[in-house]
Amino acid sequence: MKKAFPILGLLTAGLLSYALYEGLVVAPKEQTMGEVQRIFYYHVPSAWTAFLLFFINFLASVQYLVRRDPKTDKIANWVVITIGVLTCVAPYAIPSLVPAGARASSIATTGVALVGLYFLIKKFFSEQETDMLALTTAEVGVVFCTVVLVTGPLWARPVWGIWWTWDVRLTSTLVLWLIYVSYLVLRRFSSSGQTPVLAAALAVFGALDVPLVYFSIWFFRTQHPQPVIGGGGSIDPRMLHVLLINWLAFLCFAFLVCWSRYRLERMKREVEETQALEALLEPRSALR
Amino acid sequence: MTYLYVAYAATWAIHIAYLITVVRRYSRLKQEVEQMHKKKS
Amino acid sequence: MSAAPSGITLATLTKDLRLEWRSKDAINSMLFFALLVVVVFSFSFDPVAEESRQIAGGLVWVAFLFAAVVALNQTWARELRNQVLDAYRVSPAPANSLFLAKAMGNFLFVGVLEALMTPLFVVFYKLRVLGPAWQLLPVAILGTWAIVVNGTFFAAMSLRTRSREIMLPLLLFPITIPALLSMVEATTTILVGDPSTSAKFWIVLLATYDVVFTTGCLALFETVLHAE
Amino acid sequence: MNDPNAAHTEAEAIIAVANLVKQFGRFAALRGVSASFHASRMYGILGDNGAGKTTLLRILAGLVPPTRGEVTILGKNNPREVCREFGYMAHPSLLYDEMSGMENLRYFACLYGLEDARCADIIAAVGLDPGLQRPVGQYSQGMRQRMSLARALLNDPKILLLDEPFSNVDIRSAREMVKLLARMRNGGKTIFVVTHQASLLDGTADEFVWMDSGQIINRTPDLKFMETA
Repeated sequence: MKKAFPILGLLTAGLLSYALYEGLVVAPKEQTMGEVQRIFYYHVPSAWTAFLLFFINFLASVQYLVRRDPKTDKIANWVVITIGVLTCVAPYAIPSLVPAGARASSIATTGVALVGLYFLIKKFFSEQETDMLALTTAEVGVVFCTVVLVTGPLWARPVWGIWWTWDVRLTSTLVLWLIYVSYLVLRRFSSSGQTPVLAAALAVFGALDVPLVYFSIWFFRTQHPQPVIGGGGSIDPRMLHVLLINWLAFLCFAFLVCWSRYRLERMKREVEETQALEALLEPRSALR
Repeated sequence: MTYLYVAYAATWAIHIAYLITVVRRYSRLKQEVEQMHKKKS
Repeated sequence: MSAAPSGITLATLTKDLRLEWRSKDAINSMLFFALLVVVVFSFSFDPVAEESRQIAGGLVWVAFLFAAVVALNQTWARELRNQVLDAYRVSPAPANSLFLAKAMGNFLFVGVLEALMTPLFVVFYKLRVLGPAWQLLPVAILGTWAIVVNGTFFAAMSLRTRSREIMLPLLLFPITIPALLSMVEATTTILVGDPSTSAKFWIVLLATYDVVFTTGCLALFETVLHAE
Repeated sequence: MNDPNAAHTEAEAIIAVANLVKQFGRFAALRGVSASFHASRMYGILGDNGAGKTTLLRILAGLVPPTRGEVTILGKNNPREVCREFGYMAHPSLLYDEMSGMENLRYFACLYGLEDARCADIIAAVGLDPGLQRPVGQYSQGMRQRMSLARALLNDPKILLLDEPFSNVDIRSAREMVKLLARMRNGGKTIFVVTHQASLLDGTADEFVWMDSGQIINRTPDLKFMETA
């Protein structure tokens, strides 16, 4: 097992450099924005990775809260399954639900994928481990979010001459960043023995907040239109190809970072566990 | 063009900074484990 | 046979109001604080009439938010003074009754603060509502509840942390951003009275926000209350 | 830790704890406590500061989850399920200072779904005047302890968990409280009294549980053990 890490590391490094090469050289130059548009190949994959990590954090937190009691655990399983079925059926049954530019099948597949992710986490992570997973994905997610919030303005500056635009996606990412930083602050400052429970509750609240954040800023934008980062609408297939390569590279990189951070967390808890056991055995003569 | 390189550099600066903190926490933990073993043996 | 949960909520609420009415120290200091917030805001933003209508919505709600946070920090103060919370936790009374009573108590408390601050804002900023004024009521009620329900929940959560006073705003503000945005936008739309846009969307969003987070609070409060 | 054989086994143990451990970080408050307690019996829990007495009480009351170990009370292994049968008294008074004793008890009676008449009887039982209008904040420490005891006795609980009920109480009223508790014990209640004034319970309590640095070191029917310690 230990050997796998360096190999994967090398593979990811290779993939990343290949993706960088693609982004810098192979991808066609964007007519209006020119070379600067290539930041797109780092900005968007980082954002997608961050959102995926936060979603995993949400799933892990829900599981931590739900698996404490077998009854709620079963209910949650059924709720997740129904959500999965709904995301499959709804886009076909009610076509109006499908937003412009998205195909019903893509919504269905993402629905199934996310439900699959829930049961994947359930299988591979014990109850205590979901808490470690939640902490890891939150921390690494915040790092990726910081990258997005740094590269965003760096892209807006040359194109629109302003550092910050209240663009829907960028602002939602900022709010998401604030929520998960407050999550990490809560974990650091909590003095209760049950920090994971508090953190899981806040994570669920944070995740409930995301759609509301998105819709409120989306409507806010329609009333005060401002330039949109990355331009919506259709995208040149070759660009999409490079984008997906970059995303794959970043996903592997994120996986490695999460894995090492997870191992660090597990080691930290094992050390704490042994120290606690030692404290348990040696008599507290000091107090006498 | 420079903004492009600044953006790439910034991205990796952030990632590497984070990895450094992880590695430093890892080594501090390793030392603690060694001390515990030394104290026990 | 413990009393009906609603009975307990009512009893807790009346107990809180009676204690508040008897000592009145919290309400007086809070009213004075609200007055200070309004005056300070009025000094720092002293616009001409037309401009004031544009930013008044934002000013009013940010001022309410600060007054609410200081009030919310006091929610559990009385329960902590003699660890009375433990007496409640040992009793068979459901945790949600306590939560609803505290949330409603806070709602009234913050409502009183807003009732004092609003006329002052109108006076200082010479505000006249051009749009449909009656819509301000649902915005105020839904908005205050949005701040208060999450505030009471996070105040209970921050009981378990070291630096309690600073923890509440850190937890509350990021989560409240969509509600705050809705409140500010709705109020501004109503004040400006621009016929093209309407505050309906924001009111619907606020209502959804309230429903989502009230259910979230009721589902998770028991776990957080007992998370010692 | 041998569990000294409880002489009288006619009543089946209503409370049983098995290798209970509670750790706050590295500090081990309880280091593996195993014991069983029977109905209608008064237990004096003695020990120095930091012996884990209060932690044990709070775990029994369901206020604090144990790090490890099992707690079985009245057949249920989660204290929260039998919280109706608990009377809990702690160092702080667990009463609102601005309200009078009667108002406090009336509020807590509502939590348990009891009528107000019950409050007056209980206040009288602990030797206080139900009609006293003064807020609890202005009571003397002894009176506040007795009102807190009244709050703990309010719902006629099967199990009483009292954390130093006699601290700052004058000897005469402390003895009265012990007599009251003895009557309750004879009425079938199980009473745990954590105290530093063990002499008050001498001759009344059925058993003394000696705790030291997180463990039960001995259980004796009387205070003889004290001289040898």
